[in-house]
Amino acid sequence: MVSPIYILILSLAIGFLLSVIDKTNRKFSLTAFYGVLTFNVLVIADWFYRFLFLGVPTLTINTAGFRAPVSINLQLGVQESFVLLFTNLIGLFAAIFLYKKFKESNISSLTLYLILIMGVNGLVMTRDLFNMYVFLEILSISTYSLTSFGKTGKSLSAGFKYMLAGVTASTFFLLGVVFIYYFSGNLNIDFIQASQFTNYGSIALFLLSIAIFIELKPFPANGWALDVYEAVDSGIVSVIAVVNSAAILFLFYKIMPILPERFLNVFGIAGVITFLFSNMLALKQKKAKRLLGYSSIGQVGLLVASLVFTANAPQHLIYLIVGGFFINHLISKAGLFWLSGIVKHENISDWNVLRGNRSLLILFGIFLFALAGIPPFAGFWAKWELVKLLVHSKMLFALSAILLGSLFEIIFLFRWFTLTVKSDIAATIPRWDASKIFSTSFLGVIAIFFAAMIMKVYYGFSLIHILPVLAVLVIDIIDFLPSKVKGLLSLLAVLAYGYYIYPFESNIQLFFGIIFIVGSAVNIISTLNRTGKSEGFYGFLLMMIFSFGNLIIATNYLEFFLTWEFMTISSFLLILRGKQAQKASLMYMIFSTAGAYLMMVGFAFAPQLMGNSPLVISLANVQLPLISIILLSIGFMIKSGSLGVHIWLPEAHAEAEADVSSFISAILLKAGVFGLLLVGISYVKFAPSFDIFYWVGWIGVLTAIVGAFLASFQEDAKRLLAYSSMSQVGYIVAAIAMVSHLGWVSALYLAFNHMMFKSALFIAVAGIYYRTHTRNMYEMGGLIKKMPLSYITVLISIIAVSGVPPLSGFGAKWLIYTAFISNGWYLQAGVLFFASAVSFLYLYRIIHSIFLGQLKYEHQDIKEAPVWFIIPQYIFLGGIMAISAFPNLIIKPLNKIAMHYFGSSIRIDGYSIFSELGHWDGHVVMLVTMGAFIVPLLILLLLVGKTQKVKQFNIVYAAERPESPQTTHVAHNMYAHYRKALGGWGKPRIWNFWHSASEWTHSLADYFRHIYTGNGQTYVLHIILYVVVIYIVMGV
Amino acid sequence: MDIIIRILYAVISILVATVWGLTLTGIVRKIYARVHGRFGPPVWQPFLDIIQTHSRRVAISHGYMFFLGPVFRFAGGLGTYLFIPVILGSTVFGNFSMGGDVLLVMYFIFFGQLGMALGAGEGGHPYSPMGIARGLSQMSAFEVPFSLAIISVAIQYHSLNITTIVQAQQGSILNWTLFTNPLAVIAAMISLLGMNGHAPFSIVMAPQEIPIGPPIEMNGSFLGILQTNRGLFAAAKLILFMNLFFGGAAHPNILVALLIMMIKTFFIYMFSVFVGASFPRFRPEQSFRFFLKWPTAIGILAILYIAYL
Amino acid sequence: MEKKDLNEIEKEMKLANEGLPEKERILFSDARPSRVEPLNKYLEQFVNWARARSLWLLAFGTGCGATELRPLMTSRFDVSRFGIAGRPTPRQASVFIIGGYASIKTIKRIVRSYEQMQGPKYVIALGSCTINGGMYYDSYNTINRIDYYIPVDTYIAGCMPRPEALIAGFNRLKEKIQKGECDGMNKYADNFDWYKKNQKQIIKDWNMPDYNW
Amino acid sequence: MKNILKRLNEKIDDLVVVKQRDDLYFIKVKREHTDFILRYLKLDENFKHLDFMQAVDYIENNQFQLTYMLYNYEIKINLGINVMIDREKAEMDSMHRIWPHLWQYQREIHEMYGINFPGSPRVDESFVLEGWEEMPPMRRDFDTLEYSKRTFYPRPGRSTNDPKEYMKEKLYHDFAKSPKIRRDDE
Repeated sequence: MVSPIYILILSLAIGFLLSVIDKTNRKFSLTAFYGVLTFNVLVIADWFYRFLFLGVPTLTINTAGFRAPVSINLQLGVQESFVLLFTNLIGLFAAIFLYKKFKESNISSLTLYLILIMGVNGLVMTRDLFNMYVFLEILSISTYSLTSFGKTGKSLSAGFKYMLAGVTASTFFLLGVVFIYYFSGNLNIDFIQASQFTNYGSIALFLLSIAIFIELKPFPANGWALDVYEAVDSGIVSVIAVVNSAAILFLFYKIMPILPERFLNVFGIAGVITFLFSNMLALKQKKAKRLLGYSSIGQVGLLVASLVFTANAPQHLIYLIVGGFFINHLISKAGLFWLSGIVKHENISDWNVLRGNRSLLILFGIFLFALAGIPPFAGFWAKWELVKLLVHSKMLFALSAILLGSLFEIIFLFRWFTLTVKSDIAATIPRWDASKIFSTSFLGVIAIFFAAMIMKVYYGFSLIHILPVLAVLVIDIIDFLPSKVKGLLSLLAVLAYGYYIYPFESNIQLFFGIIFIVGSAVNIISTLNRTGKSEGFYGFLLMMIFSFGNLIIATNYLEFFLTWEFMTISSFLLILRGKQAQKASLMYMIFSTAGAYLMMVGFAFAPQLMGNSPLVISLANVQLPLISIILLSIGFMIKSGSLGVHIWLPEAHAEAEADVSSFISAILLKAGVFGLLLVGISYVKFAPSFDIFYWVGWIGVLTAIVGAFLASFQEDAKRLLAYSSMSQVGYIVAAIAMVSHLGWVSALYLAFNHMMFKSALFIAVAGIYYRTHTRNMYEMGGLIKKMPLSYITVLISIIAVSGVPPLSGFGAKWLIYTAFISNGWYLQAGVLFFASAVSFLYLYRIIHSIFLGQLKYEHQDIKEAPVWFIIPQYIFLGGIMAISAFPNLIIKPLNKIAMHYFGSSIRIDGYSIFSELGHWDGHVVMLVTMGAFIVPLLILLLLVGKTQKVKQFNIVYAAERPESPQTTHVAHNMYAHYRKALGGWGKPRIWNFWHSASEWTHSLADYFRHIYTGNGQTYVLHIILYVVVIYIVMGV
Repeated sequence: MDIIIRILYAVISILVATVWGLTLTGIVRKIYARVHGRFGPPVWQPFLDIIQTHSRRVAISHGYMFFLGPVFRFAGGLGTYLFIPVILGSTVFGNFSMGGDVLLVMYFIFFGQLGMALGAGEGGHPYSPMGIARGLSQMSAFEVPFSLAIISVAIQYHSLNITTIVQAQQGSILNWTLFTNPLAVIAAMISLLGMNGHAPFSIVMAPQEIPIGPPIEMNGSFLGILQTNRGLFAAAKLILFMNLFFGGAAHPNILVALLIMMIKTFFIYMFSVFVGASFPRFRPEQSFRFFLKWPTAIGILAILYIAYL
Repeated sequence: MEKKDLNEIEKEMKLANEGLPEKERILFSDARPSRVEPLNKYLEQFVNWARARSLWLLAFGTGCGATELRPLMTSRFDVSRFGIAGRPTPRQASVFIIGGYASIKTIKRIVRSYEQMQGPKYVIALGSCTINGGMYYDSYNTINRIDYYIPVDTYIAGCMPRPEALIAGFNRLKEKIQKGECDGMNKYADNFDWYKKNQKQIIKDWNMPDYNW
Repeated sequence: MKNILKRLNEKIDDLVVVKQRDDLYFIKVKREHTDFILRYLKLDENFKHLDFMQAVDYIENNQFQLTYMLYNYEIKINLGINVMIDREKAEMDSMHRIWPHLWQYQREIHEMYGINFPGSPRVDESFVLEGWEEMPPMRRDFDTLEYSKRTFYPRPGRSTNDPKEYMKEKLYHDFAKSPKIRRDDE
């Protein structure tokens, strides 16, 4: 039990002694230096442990033997020790990080460093305003000096700018202190009350608080800080960005109680503005350290805002939100700055050198995900709770600004991430430095530790909800195994998982369980074709599949949302594995995140759930408010690729690896459908006065038609299928939006059917891609002779898609049109008819361009797709055939599911199904079709006489014989005439919209960036003006 | 036993329809010739052509799908026909209409088209996919007014069941959909022009530009099957239109009912024949645009008129 | 022993397709045309009756005589009343009208198109040029006798023969078909090597398979 | 036109001009001047259009005559440029750089007369005669009748009449006496 005062004393003493010690040997001085830092950490850790677990009361240290307010006193409580523990830890590890530099540099830098640490400790503990000023000055002076540690021209000028800004701020601070003393006669914050300040007096508080706030680098008066971040050595800058900021932030926290509320609100809003704009400006940034600088400033702004906004919240929430953001910022920012020191490349696209070192890459991922607020890291939970809090206190503008800022953050962080993982390595690979890697990895461990603590201790999640993350860890451990073994293990794991969650409480869960788990299990078979190790693949795959499963058993909003985020991140990582997937995956991530934020707000608006049953059941008795329905619907529709927000979909499908696409299309899109159905379940009983689902229905219908047209104009087989999925999911969305018995039966029927045929199609295309190495359909052709099995798959599947009887697709069409017409959605039904007629265009295109027509020279010796692709295809085909011949197999259970919510509108009599409008007997249709097929076949066989089999070029021609298979195969731009007929309707308007939205945002960011001139005087002017503006806004 | 009788009935029904369909084609050729100022081939020429094509000694086959293509096409024609009740209340000509309603018939039309498109595609001749691409595109366009008309009729009679729809039109000639819901009938009749592929919508076969289009490689018996199907399929389509819009064929005496059927289908067919004989051909994109403009607007009006007025 | 013979026969039945480059040979069928016997007597008579009444012309104008086919189709002479109709693809046509002089370049196309027609198939040679070269008998690129290259069923002399003469020719062809005398397809298959020899003698750049199926 | 010819005369020596009609002139130039003259006429004298190119076999002089027929849209005059080249060493410079479509004519002439045009694109590909192996057929020393007899299996029994005599004898021996048929437009 060492008194924390020794931290100050020892740091100061050793700091000054260092130059003497150094005279003997650098080794001694280094030992002393690190000794002190370690000592600090140990002392604080000891205190923190005592406060937290032993319940030791807050420690107050009076100096000079007097009690406060006469003397200056220091205070060390839970909060102080928490902040100090981490600042000191970062300080220590930053020092370790800088070990090499410290070994060689001038001894004064070690001294300065110790003094800086001392300043931080003092600043956090002291309760006296003037003492604060002193520590602030100590901190600032040591920082100015350390800033020029690198001794480059840039860092010197940055240090000078810092000094200018710091001096300006401290002038205000000192003035504030003087005035406060004048009004309250006291300098100890524990003895100052806001009530002591009259109208005039509040100017004293204003000067004090604005000085601290300026030190927190609010937008736009923060140009000096950015230059510092960019110019200074990465070890030092991590201390400045993290340790200094933490101390000053705590300073702000300390004086918060004496500030009037209107001050706080303005500061909170200024914090939000800082967060929003810093992240926006970062969009255009290419230099890693400057980008991190923008991000730190933004994060500090968010911290200030959350400090202010959580003021009235329960204690544990404050700890979670502020503490979560704090830890998140501390760890990820320090980690990333250190990584920038390891990487030694300025430009973010050169960070791909990290791919040379797997553990560093993982660390990079951890820090980046943590910073982006991706679960399970602390930032996610803080954001979730903050959103809830803001929604409850109706601060919607602040909320939307924070979410928009977070979205910008996601964009630049993930652009960085995808560039790192995907771009071509051009830069030189640096030497990996052990001391630096040690420090950085330590932070990674802390991040994971906190994530685990929050999940397990704070929320008490059961193992099943952590399972997705565990899967990644486990597979990561056994990643040395060949991929076939891992694939089989994954298959077993999925089956076991399915068995574990099997006894569902409702049939609808069972239904989606079959789609998610059984569908995934069959799809996994196709991944068994992988050779080599496929490092990391199965981990994320399992994470995604377990997330699907967890979605259906989630019992509250948080579980659902957490799982949703797991699903998003894992699918993002899977898509990213594709060869050219950088842009595609980034787009996917941006849209998914935007959707997730909307959902987050939507859930926050939703009323609390009672009981412990799955959402599908409990939501039936909950009235969701209109805003919540709208936000949730949009969120889920983004995931299912509805019109307007669909542009991520084709890219992601096309660029993902061949065997991943089938998961995305067949199963991932159904998650969106499932979500929409959840909203629908509440909608059944509590439809809002404004019929929002009517419009959702229109969107679904338009998605169907636009998707079908877009699919018809694709050259790339996977893009074609992707747009086809979009179109089909459009049908499903529209059918769900009907909120009627038949509508839901048809939606579920279609969802099931789509899962089967789209899996089969994507796997078939994967097999073809495996053999031909191309996705362009016009480069194939005539493969029916070489790949008959794949051909049969595609044939059966496209018949099932198109809705031609007797296969299962017709059932979907029949149900859906009957539902639409009996529901009174006539025009929508007309549009759907159009969509289904247009779907023939792309279906014929894919089968003709790939399998029919002319076989190319290079494919003359091609073989059938590997057996691992064939097996799952035929399992799905079996499913399609079964429900085609015996539609009762599926219609009956679906009827029962839908009857939970509505009265049944169909009558099933034997194999016949009667609706109020018409009837359909799948069995008779099947038999008649068989008869109608066999009889002409027999006639033909009887009459045909001698049949001569000929080859591909034996086609009729007179003048010139076919030149080459390439020129004879009609496949490229097959529907040019239709495009011509569509005229202006054929333009990619939605793509253009998002493209220009992105362009505008970036241009705006670029425009705002110009306020940072790089001139110190301008920066000071900014500060002064900022103070004036804040002064006016506050109306002091 | 029941099944055998049913099959027997189906065979009779199919034979009647096929013969009638082929005769209609013969009549149409004759009329075309007369419009041109020629004598024209005899009415039974289609039958001779079918015998001739079937009597070719060698048939060229490009592969299994090519072989099955005409079979698919004919099966599509047969199926379409078999799910339409030809004569109200008749067991012989009731066909297998318990299999489904008008939606089934509409989608069964695609069965043959898709199968034929696949078979022709395997032929490997560039003109086949060109013709098919045109055909599918045109189909997607004329399907729009047609489906709107069907929806309108479904709203009107609150049924998709063909028998019910025919039943509702009995009694007086004024009960025909033609008079109760004229807008839907106009929309549907215009799309019939596209369905029949006569000028101005003969862009699929277009002998001058893409010689005969999809079936360019079809020969011998394959072609024979296609020709037979053309007769049956024409009959099926006309009977569908007759049932939906022109009161169907109903009479206690089955022969009279058949006669009614023949007269009605003849006049329905003549509509598209006369339009075809007097117009030149559209270009593909003109054709699609046409269908997506006026007939679609009429179809929407038909729905609005029936549903909301 | 016998097995080997069979293999040899099978090999002989294959065409060499030597005119084609090596890599293109897989794209063309190498089957040899073979004789197909008519059906039994009455059935053959019946189908011949139908064949004679449903003559499908190949719409391929090989020479100046093709101009005479236009008036045949239109209202003045209207051959459709005899069941004669044009067909745009050789696969479906049964009558090939050689429209006058045939140059070397054209005979190549004639042979191709003829071979692509499915039997039974008939050839009407129209105009003097097809009989003995007509006024071009001494040209360096007009062949004199079409029947050395493909079997001909009916000749129509004249330069040019009038449409009436053509109709007479069609009637002659019809009679012959009904009598079962038109068996050009089998004649071609039987004398395949002779025809091929003649064809190859004048068609020097033989860049097509030996039989265009 | 006179001015043009005058200007041309200034450019090269011994220009031979033949006036066929008011709008049709021929000039004879030497082979080595051809390129210059054609360029000059096209660029400076506005003979922008090349109608055709043709060859004539003057076997008596042991020469080929090549004719480039130009046209001027402004003064509406055709101008033929005749170039005589040696028959034994039948070769001419390719002019396809002046008018790109000349390559096609040169290809035809190459095939039919065996005149070589070094540098002309695709000049060796067969144009009309696919796979011709004999002497180029338009050379006058090529005996087409002999070739036809040798190659095309002439049908025996062919007889030839002098058309004028034959017609007189067969059809119109009293043509002069026959009543004149009036036509509508007379």
